[in-house]
Amino acid sequence: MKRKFEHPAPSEREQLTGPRYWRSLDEAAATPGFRAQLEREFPEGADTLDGVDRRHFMKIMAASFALGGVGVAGCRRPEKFILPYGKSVEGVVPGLPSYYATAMPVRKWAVPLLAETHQGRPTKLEGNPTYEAHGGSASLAAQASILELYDPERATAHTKAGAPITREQVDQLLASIAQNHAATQGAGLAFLAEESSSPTRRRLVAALRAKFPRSVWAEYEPVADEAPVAAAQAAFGAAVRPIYHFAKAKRIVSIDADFLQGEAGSLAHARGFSAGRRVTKKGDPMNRLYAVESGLTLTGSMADHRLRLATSHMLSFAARLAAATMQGVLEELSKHTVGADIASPWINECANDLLAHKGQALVVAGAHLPAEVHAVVHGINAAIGAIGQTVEFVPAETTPGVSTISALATAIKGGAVKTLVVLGGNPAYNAPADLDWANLQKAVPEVVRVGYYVDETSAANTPATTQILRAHYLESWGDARTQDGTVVPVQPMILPLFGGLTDLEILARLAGDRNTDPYALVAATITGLAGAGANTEKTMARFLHDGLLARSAPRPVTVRFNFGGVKQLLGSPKPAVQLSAGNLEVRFVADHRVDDGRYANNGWLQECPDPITKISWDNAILISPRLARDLGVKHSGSMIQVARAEEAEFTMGKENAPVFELTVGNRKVRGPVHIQPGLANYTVIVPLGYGRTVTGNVGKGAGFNAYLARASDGLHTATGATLTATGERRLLANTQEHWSMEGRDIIREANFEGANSYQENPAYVNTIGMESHAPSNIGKVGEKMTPQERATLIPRGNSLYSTPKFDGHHQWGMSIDLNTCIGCNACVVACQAENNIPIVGKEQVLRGREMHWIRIDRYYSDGTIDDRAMADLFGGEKSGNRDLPEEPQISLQPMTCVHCELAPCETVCPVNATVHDDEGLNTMAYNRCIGTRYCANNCPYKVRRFNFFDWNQRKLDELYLGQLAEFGTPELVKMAKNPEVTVRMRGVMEKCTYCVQRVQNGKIQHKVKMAREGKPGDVKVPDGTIKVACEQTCPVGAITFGDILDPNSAVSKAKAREQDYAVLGYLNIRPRTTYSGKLRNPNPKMPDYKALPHSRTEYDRKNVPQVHGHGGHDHPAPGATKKGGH
Amino acid sequence: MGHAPEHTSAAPAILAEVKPAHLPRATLVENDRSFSWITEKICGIIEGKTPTWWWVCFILACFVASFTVAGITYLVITGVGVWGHANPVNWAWDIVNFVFWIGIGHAGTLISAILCLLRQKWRTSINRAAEAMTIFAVVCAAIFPVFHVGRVWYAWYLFPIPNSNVIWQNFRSPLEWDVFAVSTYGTVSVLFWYVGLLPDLAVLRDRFFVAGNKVRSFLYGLFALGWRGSNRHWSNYEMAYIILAGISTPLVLSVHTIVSFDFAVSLLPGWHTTIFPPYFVAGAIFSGFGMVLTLMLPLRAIYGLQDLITQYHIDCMCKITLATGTIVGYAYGMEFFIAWYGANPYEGFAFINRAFGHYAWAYWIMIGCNVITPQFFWFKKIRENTSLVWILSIFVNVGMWFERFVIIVTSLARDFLPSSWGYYSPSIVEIFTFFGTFGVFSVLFLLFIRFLPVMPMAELKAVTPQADVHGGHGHAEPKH
Amino acid sequence: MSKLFPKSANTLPFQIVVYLVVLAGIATAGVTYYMTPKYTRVGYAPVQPVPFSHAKHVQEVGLDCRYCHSNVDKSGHSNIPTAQTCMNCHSVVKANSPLLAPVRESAEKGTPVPWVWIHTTPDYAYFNHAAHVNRGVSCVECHGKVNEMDVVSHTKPLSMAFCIECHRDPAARLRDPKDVFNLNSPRLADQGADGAKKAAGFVHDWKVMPPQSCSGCHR
Amino acid sequence: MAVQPYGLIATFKTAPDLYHAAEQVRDAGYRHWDCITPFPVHGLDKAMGLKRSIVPRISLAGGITGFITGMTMIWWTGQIDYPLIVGGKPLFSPMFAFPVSYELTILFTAFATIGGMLLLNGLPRHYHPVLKYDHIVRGMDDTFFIVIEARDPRFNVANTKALLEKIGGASVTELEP
Repeated sequence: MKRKFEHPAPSEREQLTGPRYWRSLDEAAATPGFRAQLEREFPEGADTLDGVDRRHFMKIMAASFALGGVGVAGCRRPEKFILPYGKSVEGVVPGLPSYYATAMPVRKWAVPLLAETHQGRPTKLEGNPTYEAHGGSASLAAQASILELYDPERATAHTKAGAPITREQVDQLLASIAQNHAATQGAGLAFLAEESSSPTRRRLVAALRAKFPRSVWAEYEPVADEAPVAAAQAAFGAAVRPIYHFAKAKRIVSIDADFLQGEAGSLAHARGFSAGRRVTKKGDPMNRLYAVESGLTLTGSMADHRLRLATSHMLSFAARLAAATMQGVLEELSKHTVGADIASPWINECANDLLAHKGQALVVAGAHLPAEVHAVVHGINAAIGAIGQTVEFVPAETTPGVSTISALATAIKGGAVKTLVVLGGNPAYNAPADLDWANLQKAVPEVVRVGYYVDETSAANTPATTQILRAHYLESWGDARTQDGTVVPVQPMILPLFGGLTDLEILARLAGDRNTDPYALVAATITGLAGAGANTEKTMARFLHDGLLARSAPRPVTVRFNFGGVKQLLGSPKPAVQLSAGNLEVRFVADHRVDDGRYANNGWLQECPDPITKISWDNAILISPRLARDLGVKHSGSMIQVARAEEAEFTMGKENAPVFELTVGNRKVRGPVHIQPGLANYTVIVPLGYGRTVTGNVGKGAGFNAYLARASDGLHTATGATLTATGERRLLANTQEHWSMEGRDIIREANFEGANSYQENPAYVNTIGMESHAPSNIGKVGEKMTPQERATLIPRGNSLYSTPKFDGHHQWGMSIDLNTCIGCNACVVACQAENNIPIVGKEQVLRGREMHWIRIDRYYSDGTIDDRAMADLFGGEKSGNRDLPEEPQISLQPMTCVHCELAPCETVCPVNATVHDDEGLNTMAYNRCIGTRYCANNCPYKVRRFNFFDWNQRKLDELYLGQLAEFGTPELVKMAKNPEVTVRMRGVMEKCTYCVQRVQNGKIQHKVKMAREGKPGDVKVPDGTIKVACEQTCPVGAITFGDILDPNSAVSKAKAREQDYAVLGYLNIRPRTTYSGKLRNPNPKMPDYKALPHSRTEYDRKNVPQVHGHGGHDHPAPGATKKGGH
Repeated sequence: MGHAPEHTSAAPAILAEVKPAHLPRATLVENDRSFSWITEKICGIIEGKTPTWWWVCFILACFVASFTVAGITYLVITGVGVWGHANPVNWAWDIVNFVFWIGIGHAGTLISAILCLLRQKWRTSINRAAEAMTIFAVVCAAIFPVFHVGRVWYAWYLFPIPNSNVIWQNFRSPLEWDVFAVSTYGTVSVLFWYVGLLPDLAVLRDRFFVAGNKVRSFLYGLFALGWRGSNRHWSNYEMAYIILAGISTPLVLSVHTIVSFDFAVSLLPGWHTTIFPPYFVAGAIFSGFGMVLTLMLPLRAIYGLQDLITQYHIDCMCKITLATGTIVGYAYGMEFFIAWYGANPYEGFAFINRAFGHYAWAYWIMIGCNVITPQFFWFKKIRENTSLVWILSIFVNVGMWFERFVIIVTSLARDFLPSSWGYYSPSIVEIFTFFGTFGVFSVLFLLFIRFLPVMPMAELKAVTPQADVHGGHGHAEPKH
Repeated sequence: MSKLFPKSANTLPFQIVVYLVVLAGIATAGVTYYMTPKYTRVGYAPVQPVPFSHAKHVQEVGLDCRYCHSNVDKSGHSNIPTAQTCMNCHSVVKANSPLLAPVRESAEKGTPVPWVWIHTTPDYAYFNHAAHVNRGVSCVECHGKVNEMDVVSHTKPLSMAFCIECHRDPAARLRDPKDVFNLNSPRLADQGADGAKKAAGFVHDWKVMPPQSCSGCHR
Repeated sequence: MAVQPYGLIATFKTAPDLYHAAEQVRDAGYRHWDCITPFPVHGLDKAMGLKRSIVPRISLAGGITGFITGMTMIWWTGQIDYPLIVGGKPLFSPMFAFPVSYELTILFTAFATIGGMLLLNGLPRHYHPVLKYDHIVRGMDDTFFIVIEARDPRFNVANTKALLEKIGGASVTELEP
């Protein structure tokens, strides 16, 4: 098939294809604009540092973007082109990824990251292991932020009054602002900025304030994630902030604090907490967590003792606890406990437990709580000897003379503001409703808005607004501090795709700084921080290589607690509000996924279900079962209640939630109501960040905007609210319809100590489930084998069939520790990013077609399940199956393909599209799959996912148009794909592959290395070199993957634990992923002590006849009497 | 059969005394109709000019059939997503309809094959139509498994064709067994049917030639393969026919057994049951006879075939329906017993959930139609009231559809992990697609009754008294 | 009816059968040709923007494969040399030959030379060069005797069957690691009497166990 | 035309008539003769002295071929050509190979049976002298014929005609080839 070659000019060829971005075009390098851009971004000169080297490389990289478009020629295959670099690039090997350190700034802290780039295209973010506090883990938001970089709906141009303007005009504008206000020392010049921990920004702001002393610098964050310094100021007389060491804490009391997920430094906290939580062998200690909450947070879900209490009563609680732990404060504090009735035994026993662990206990209070509570908590920590042990204090960095948004608002009202610079944020959307910011902003003659998206704020008063494109952090030079104050670099992985600017550049320009190159700005700061006489080049090289500046964290200071200050702060006592259905308390919380709304247009986050409610693409007004009963929110169950009643009404499998109107003061919002077990009876939880009006198609129309009900006087909590039914309904995309484990042996739990506890029988998991009273699946022969032999010989047990051997060099396996998993969802999105998993949109999630390869199952249990499914036939309304738990215990379980050795899915595939390989992987050949979906039916874990539509090629709102819909993926979205993983088409099945691409590449790299070192026979990959995506990002190290042929590998050790078990093991499918049973560590002295975990009680009621009189005669488990129960 | 040779050598005179009417079995062709009457009657249907009602039905049927065509086209250009499927219910109406239609098909083969083996002569009047029904039902059934796959253009992966990927099929998969079972079933049914048609095609060939319609005569002739009623042919022919009947019987049993394996071989509670094969086969016969009644009774009325499809036939079919219906009922009960006796909580829940869970409505419809309805056939009064029989037969069809729905959907909707429990509801597309298949079936059936003899003339003649060489001429002059 | 069917009609069935057989034969042949390895793009030899002759560079100049394809033993991709690499010599040799214009342009502007892609696998199949060339699989096994080609052409089918063939019996095709880039070298197995033994030894010592199930190539 | 006729054909009204006539033709020792009936007349084979059909043997052969084909195909594809570990099941086992082999058995039996039947009957044969007989139409309907072919050694227009009339055959006619 020879054919005449006519050299198609790339540009022409590209014109034919749809929307594209010049960064991704090979010919772009030639365009003068691009050259100019390069010159501006990267002045010639320091070409030796690796950072700069890479810029140099990126310059050529731009010219090498992938292969040319698809030519028309070719009878069977299209003619494709290979476009090599023009100039060789140091350190870049096409086909091998490169890793660079950077960091994602979040408010006053940052997540240090490693970015994986393929020929200059960042595709995956992972935690930077150099930063011990995080140990290489990354948060949900950090994992998902890569998608934001490639969001086709991000702002793509600087605009004035909506019309695009050039970079030159932007520069002129900034210069003019600087000039115009120079004379008046900045009077009439005002800034509204996001919080930031960037030392460089700090430096620039100082310079700016020095230049414009009369300007206003206000900072605003809609939600708080750090303890107020005022409290420390009162308690210690010093501006300090706490640094917690959860690893050292054996007893923890959380007062409405979600330190595992919601608050600053949560990654470090989770890591520390899990260290104290993990129990690998008998004799290991285990920490105990007391949680006092109004809502149900992830932290609360991990609690051993949980007290449901309205947020507005937290001060009373803190006071009571303080009174029980501190000396001579009783009469003073008892004044502040009026009105709230809290069971004394609970507090006293809790206090005793703390005092019994002096120096090993810790009390934390939620960032949203008033300074009074924090002050008291500081006192308690002092009393229980926590200070200096489990909590240390470092000087808090406070920007001098920083103003608030309310103050700024007054200034604007007074007409004092001529020019307003809004640095990031989105005040028009999330400012307190009483400020009416959108209109306020209109009153300002000149507004310069720096933003990443075109949003509500940029939409307000367009004529006077200049929207300056803000660069994504993966496009920017910058720096930040982690929660413990360590300085980390923010370095670009790719040139600004649309020529955005960083805050630093803008501030520098306004400050009239001559050198506005952000790299130079950062370099200057870092060299400064590194101390006198530091060599800039060397410092930066090290800084960028390590991804952090060693020893840059502030040293802890010693503090002395002084009750007097606290007393002053507390002032005159106010009795706690009495709450009722007519006087509700509202908690405004940052959403688990979209935070305060900043990530609203991120599809991965939107589709990721909330870890507790399991609702995706929406927020809901969460109410307690008690309040639901008062409001008459009911829903029909099944004919007779064969299973526990659903927590919501499901029509056609879709949660059909009633819409209620929430009235706070004189403000009203409407939102769907979702019943949430475990809430304080009369507290209503309202997640913020939804109901965006101006943003991309992803964020628009998702949820309702709770900011509209939020005023300055009640930013976090408000009382006196009411809920009234509207009669409307809204469908919620709930990914988990059923909340109860139905007394099944799926998650096996035991108490840490006491009767039937882990201490008594570390192998308690084997006393639960069908296996416990049935002959062993692997037979006597198998029982005698070592785990290694079992993994290769696959004993047939009592089966008729003999099973083939697995003769691979490795045998892969995984172990998941249910005891440490906190359900943060980071693994879900990490997997999505690594494996090119598409999002499907609300409409499809409603139908149950979400594609996540790993999901986190959340079960509630309260021990009151019916022992007989038919109870209603006799028990009628009395059936425990009819009501929802008010005090649930939560059990979380990450569930993904467990790679069964005797995989049921394989047996039924007619075309051999899913088979086993010799290393125990349950493989999936997409190109062989014809999509009978039989495998998915036969999978007992229901972890297989089917491409019902062409998710990747069609717009989510045009799925049903079929061929009529526009075909193809936007260039920008393509750039986010992992080149090592096939992008699946419509009609094929997919599922977790144990990150086969990482396994294979790991093996190959090792073989290549060994072959070069002359040890070609050594083909075994050392343990730990291959990490799967979910394992890699898990903050609590709950997931372990590796070679189970090697008895010393981490995974073999994990599987060797006595509490290791296989979910549904009785099916004899022999999953390669096994779980470590969950432990609870309740205090026997506590009033709410339970001798058995609820889920275990439910299991016994269902399966062990002797537990109740009449014996579950639906399905008695005979052996259970002997071994099943106790 | 027949008499011993030494009798035959005896003088006809003696035989003249014998009256076949005295034979203690019901006459299958009543009123002593003659051979030519049968020929006239049956060929008449084809030769007479097309009745208006036929055109009306035909056009209507085509319209209905177009729903399937449209539904399938939309499905293929868009994706399986247009159906209501989702995790955890990855099979629903598609497989329900497949099993439903296959089940219906089985009666046809059974009637003609098993009854033929058992020398049940009453089959002769219905077997042709029954076989046709089988074939058309299989056509309708085949639509679903073929188009329910995600990438139908790769469906050829299901057949062992050598290709550049050197990869073969997984013969452990019941679905692969299905491929062979259903295609074999289709092929053998068609052959069986065609062999039966041979002599009658010859008749039509000749009659149309005499009538001067060369074209149709040629067409019928082409397929008659030059049949000339030679007795040397008849002897091979009869032998072949009996053998085909012989193999069709185990075939039909195996086909539905294998269909039931699709479920029995899996490990899902509610599917993983050893009782399935017999239970499915019984169900198939049950639904099949239901459908035969549904189709034959109107046909009988329209064409006035009361003399050929006698009350005796209807009676037999009602009794079989009653028997199989009761077997099915027993299976339902047994499932519950085993679920309880097996003491597997997952299994136990699956069945209680079936009866009282979210899909209870479907379950009780099933019980009502499949267990209660046939019990009416205990009463002769009801068996004799054709219109009532017809209505009941429709209930049977509905009930059997729901049986498959209950088995497939309820088991999938709530299986092992409560976290993945769900609820399935069909989309308008699959409802229309299913609805359309009745059109497809009707179109084919209408064409059949218009262009092919609805009853095997040769066989009918063979069972008339005067066909008996030892007393046939005892009937002096059969009236015309 | 025989008045309808002439005597000749009796041969009709036989004829039909014959025709069917012939037809089926043709169809099968076509399908086989289209679906079996033989018909991939064997023989595909497009004209390249620069008429680069491997024969000249390898046989006359004596370059090693890795001079240009410098990452073939490090990375999964075997890289096409950058214009800069070409210019190492061609800034002196044939410094201003019109044929080399695209290379010179590329070298100074940074715009790539659009070489036409010849040897390729489908997007869902992941072939890794490093894994092969470092473990005794020579270039020639998949690319043919490129060292003798003036115009590179596609000589092996590179279909799944082709890959599997070798993965099932690596011993028959392995070379001594130092011969991997010498396209004229003999396979171990072909080296006389003890060749087979050598090959077997290699497979054993190097623990050569090429994957034969999906995960090897499909991800 | 004075060509040798194909044979003689005689008409009979009822099945019994034919039956007895056939017995006599048989006894007369003719071999190349045949009865034309609209339906299979029971006992006529015996009356004509026909041997039992050999179709069953052909069917049996077909069945065996089918079963072996199935088993071999599954064994070869699964165990020899491309062994893959599927659900931890053996590479080959007669158990899971049975259903498919079973179906193939039946399929091949059916083909063999029908093929054999047509072969033995020499069908398809659209042209046949008998079919040229004007009244043959009735033969498919309600009349019976006996045809004695000219190639029979005992055939002799006169005698054979006589025999046919003797045994009650009406309107005895010569059939042109």
